[in-house]
Amino acid sequence: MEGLHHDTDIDHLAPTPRDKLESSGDEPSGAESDDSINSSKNESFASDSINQGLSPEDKIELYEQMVRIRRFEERSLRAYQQGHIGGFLHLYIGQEAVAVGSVSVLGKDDHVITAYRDHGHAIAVGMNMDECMAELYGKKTGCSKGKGGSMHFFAPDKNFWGGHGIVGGQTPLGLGLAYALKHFKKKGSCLCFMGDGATNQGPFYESLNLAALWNLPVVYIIENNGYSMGTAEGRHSAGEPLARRGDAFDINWRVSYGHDIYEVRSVVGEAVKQAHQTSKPSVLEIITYRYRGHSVADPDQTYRSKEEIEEYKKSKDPINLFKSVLLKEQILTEESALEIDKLAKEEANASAEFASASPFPEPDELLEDVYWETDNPEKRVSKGRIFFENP
Amino acid sequence: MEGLHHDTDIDHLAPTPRDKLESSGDEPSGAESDDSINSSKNESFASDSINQGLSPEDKIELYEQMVRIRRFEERSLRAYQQGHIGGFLHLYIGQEAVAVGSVSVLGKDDHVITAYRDHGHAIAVGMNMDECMAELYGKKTGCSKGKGGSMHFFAPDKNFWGGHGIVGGQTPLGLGLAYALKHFKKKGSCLCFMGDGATNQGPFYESLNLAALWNLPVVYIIENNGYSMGTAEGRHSAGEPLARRGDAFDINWRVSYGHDIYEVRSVVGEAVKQAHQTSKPSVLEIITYRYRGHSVADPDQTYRSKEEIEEYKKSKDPINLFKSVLLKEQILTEESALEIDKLAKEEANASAEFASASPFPEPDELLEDVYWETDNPEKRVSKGRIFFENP
Amino acid sequence: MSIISYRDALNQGLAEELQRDPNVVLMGEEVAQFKGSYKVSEGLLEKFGPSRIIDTPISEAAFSGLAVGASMMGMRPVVEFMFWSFCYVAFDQIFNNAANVRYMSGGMINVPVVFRGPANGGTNVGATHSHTPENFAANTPGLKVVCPSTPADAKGLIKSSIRDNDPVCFMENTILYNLKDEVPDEDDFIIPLGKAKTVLEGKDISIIAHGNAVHTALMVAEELSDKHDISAEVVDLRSIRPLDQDAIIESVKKTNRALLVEENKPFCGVGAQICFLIQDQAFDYLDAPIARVSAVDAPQAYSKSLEAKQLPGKEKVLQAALNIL
Amino acid sequence: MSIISYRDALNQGLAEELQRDPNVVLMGEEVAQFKGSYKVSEGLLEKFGPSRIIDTPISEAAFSGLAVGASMMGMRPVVEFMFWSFCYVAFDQIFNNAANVRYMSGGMINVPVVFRGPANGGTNVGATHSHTPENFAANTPGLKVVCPSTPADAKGLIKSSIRDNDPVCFMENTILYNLKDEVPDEDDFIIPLGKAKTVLEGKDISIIAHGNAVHTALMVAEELSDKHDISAEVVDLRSIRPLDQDAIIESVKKTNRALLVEENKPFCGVGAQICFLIQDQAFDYLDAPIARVSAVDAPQAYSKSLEAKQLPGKEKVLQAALNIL
Ligand SMILES: Cc1ncc(C[n+]2csc(CCOP(=O)(O)OP(=O)(O)O)c2C)c(N)n1
Ligand SMILES: Cc1ncc(C[n+]2csc(CCOP(=O)(O)OP(=O)(O)O)c2C)c(N)n1
Ligand SMILES: [Mg+2]
Ligand SMILES: [Mg+2]
Repeated sequence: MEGLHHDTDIDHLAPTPRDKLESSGDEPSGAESDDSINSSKNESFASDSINQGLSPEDKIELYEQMVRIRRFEERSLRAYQQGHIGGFLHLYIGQEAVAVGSVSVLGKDDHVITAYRDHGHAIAVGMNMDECMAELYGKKTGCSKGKGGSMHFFAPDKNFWGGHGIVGGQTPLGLGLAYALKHFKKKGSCLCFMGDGATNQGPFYESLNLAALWNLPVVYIIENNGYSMGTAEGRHSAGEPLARRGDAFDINWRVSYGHDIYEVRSVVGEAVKQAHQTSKPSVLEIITYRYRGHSVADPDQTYRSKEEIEEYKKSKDPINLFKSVLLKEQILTEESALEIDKLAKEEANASAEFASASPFPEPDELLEDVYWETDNPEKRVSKGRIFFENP
Repeated sequence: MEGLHHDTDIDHLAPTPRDKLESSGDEPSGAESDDSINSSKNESFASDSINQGLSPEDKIELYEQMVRIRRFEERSLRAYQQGHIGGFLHLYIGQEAVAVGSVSVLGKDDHVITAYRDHGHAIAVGMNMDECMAELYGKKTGCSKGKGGSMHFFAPDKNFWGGHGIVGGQTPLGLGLAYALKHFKKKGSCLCFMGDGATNQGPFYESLNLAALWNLPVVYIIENNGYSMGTAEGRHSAGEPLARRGDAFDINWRVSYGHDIYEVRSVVGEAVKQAHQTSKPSVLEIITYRYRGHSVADPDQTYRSKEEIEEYKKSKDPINLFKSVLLKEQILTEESALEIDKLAKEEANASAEFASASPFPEPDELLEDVYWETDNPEKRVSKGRIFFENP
Repeated sequence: MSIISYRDALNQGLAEELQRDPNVVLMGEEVAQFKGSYKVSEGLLEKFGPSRIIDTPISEAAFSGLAVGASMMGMRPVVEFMFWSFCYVAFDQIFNNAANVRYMSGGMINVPVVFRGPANGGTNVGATHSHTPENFAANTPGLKVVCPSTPADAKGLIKSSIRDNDPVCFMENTILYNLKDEVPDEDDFIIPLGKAKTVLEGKDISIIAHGNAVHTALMVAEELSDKHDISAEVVDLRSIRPLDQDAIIESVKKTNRALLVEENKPFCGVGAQICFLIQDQAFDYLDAPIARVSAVDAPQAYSKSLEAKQLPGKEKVLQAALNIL
Repeated sequence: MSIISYRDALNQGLAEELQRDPNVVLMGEEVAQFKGSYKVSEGLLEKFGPSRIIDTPISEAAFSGLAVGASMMGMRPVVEFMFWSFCYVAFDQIFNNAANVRYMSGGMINVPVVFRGPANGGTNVGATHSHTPENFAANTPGLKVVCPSTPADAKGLIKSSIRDNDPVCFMENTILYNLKDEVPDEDDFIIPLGKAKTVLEGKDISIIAHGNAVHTALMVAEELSDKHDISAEVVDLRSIRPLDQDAIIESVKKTNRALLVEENKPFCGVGAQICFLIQDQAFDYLDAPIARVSAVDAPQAYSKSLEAKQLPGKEKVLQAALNIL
């Protein structure tokens, strides 16, 4: 496929002094000479201390999280098809190891922000399916009270700052979260997720320069799923790999695969460690794939083949891969895997029922949540009229 | 000086396969091991075919152009101090070899666009002092009828497309000029000049990506004078050199000095040749220096020392340097140099008189030049009211 | 006359102008291979090839500015924004460069560029994707602004816009893309900018609207007539700048009452401007205050239940009309 | 009371808030070492150090967005635009992110950020540097907009803006920076947003203005009184959103005539909105059409001779007043 990065051999992108993350010390390199899946590769990341430290329960939880995300989204797709959900629905199916792996290495002062394809990150940070599904249904019980929708999930209490609809628009915001962490003297970081297409928005570069110039602990994670809507990477971006775009700013960058959750944890873990230790930014490009159309309405057959999708599913599905790892590690059995799946489906179904049973917001709620001051009338200091057309 | 690039040794930036312009063939490299001026270096560029081809008259004309620009600007400065010129006045003094050298290698289908520090480019492309000075005075006889001012000179008949006040705002426009050249099947290029500070505007990167992706014959010339207003390069930009920011897009880039007009001609000539032959873009960083404050009102003593300025003037003044080259080449004599200077001063004085004697535009001209249609009422097709507050 | 959709009408208008003038190109995200997010450019790539129908990366600032630069040299680029909301990341290129280059060059340079795409709420895509910047554009001297409400207008006005020597902001509506109506078959059917259309004649009240609000106005007029025996005149502005002030003022002078309906936000929206003009030019003719219904003054909400109430609906507009009758 | 300049009043207001709250920072191009292009931040770097007063590269989109992100986490950044015109390259960060994040998060997130800098024509800097986007900002629910016209207001309002939990667009005027006037010395002098000020009481006509136009209005009022025996009331809006509608309406109900003066461009400018409100709320009190004088409807010109006529001058405003008297 023209421009599809998956045909790219990332071997020649093996860390050089500059693209090697500083704190990586003696970690093994993430780049291998071919992109076929084999257990030895998995084991090389499996043996990283960050993964070695995982208990069986931790591993099961990682697996569960990925399964839950997938079942949640499949359920949301059905709800969309049934007309319960409007507007856009951008599914994350196929990319689950990226969000789950990344979030799993974070501590209490690490924060997350992403684009509109945000369900995976939301569930990974611990948002529950009910509030997410209700948001998709536009219900009052949704995480954003039905005001944000699919593209705009938020959970500041879980260090999750959205969910942003404008491509690349979150890249300066993520920088600001990192800035505030530094201001508040926290040993934290901000993971700012974005797509491959988003690398062509100017504010991203302005942000890279500021991140490097001011030494801000932001980790830009380019989830490169090969396509910006219907445009393959080679048709939207000059120069490879995309992570190299951090190079001119002297930002450490790295390309790695996103189908192996151990690899994601290793790579993101290193970048987060670097952010904690030196406050330095990094750019990680994680090669992944989305199985569904750009959004539910998008007929993806026009720009890629069924075979391409099937091929990826067969050889690199992050859930299947991790399942076989865990089977091999004898942490999971076929039965317990089935049970996890069943529970996830039930949870997703229940969330749809919850959403369905929840009330819609009332029209007069339109004017709530616009201004802090009007939401807190007893604390209002300003005078005067503030709204000029009421419901 | 913290961050001032002139302390940077550009040796390590010697062309590698990627930053070597493709069409450069057997041209000598522009990078030398130290940045002191010596005739042998000058001679290395002097011997480039592009400079070898210059007749004595050509060389005198290059010299004249630089002198004319400087005298024009010095005269404009006096006019500003006398209150004849308002708003901003950004002087190009010290950078003359960049505009003159660059423009001198252009052919009939090569175009130029720049930022607000545009007097040098304007005179280099052949605009006359009268229309330029009158524009500064805000007169009807100015190149933009007094509407554009110092920052917004235009001469489309001379392939000069402005003069743009928003930092970096011209970078997509220059791309568009190159795009049109390609569309019209011209073997041409667009030189898009910008400052070092302008490299931190996002649209520049979006433009680089498009230029590379679509193979557009645009040459971005970063006139790196070391400062963005009062901010030295090291305080505004992470990573060196700035031209490297084209690297991730696989754009050929190069750093060179701007005090030697032969070097400017060589380097820009190569980039233009490449644009003509392969339609490929390039990024050239040309190290230069401005002697005056950012604009006339700016007290430059707060961010750099008098010594720094004097040092540059003494060792790298582009006019003095070229003068000594031409004296040595026996093309110029002290007397003919004096004569050139005298004529330039007279021309500048005459332009100030012209400007002074010219009428101001009338208030009702405010509504001219807003829409093509209202300027051409006999050809107007649209109906309805178009202006909502008259003078 | 043929009955075609607003989408197809735009498609025809674009195709005809691409055919007529080799300097017209269409560029934007997904306009070529994907046929446009809303399929407005279906078939154009096949017909005109990849040098005329151009897929862009997500770089609105760069490709908008590129189009302005190319137009300065004599091309006539048509830029599609997937949503007009995305003009916010290209604002400087449109509102400075496209708008001001002619002026700042003392009239030496023309900028015949068209920026087009949908600008509307009502489709549950939330605040970031539902902006209606026709007031911002019309506030900006140097720009022209067009908001077609029917298939015929879409076709006639896009053709005029492409031929126009000034920069035109052409704002469509995703809700209207499927609307079918009669479109003249003539070979060179165009509608001039700045000409409003009285879509319904009446004598008791003038309802003035643009874009999708015109359809709401018509429903209200029908109900006013059916249930209240009131004859409403409906004026579709079609073009915001230039503006057919005469049509507005004549209508109000006849009916003595004006109701402005818009899906723009209220504060400094298009309705505010029309209100100023009416009271300025027809003060003595007004038998009641000028009424206005705009979008509810909050960021556009996602939830269907909310958004249904956020844009001026029939009931609300009807009530506003009855209030001044 | 001390007599200080508008510039120094801003400087004091900023310094006091920086002192009061360690989470306030000031960032922008040249604000630290250079003390601000217009020297508004003189002395602040020395006092608060480089972690509170921060020089930025020319990256308005990134540092505006950074400020929004930091404010989401509880900081209170003040962003200086060297000119408000440069908000055009950061438009999305202000008009989407700052404005919408609270709404889209269902009220979970506050965005206590202040964007400030000059927004005015009249200084011969041409079209690209003379934008007055108060109408754009006030059109955008989620944002607040303040335009102080005097030193006391500058100080009292900047302090309120910094303490405000919502995003505030604070628009100054380079022509006013040197204006000196009395400023209260009290330790905690603040002026609430949304409170207009009747700067001159009168009974025959209400002249409503904001920013520098207030001073023009006062000159006109003086001349009306001196030469025409007309008593004009002058209302300074101070804050555009929230808007002190009551003050406007009360004044017009008293004088029965309204003249709106603004340096905003006319089409969908602030005056248009005020006009709508007046005729909506005080229709029966109006003895004449509401008059308006805005900036001439062309990109801002460079030449002094032109620009002098581009902004509402005393003669033109006087004439507009006499026309409706
Ligand atoms: C500024 C802007 N332009 C265009 C869009 C429309 N749009 C939404 S997603 C998208 C593609 C983004 O692709 P990518 O960044 O690769 O992320 P992915 O969808 O693959 O996760 C486009 C063009 C937008 N939301 N914002
Ligand atoms: C978008 C934008 N931000 C800020 C400014 C104000 N400004 C004008 S020139 C300048 C410095 C530019 O420096 P550089 O690009 O190095 O060019 P130089 O002045 O050195 O020629 C700044 C900050 C502007 N004109 N546009
Ligand atoms: Mg993608
Ligand atoms: Mg510079």
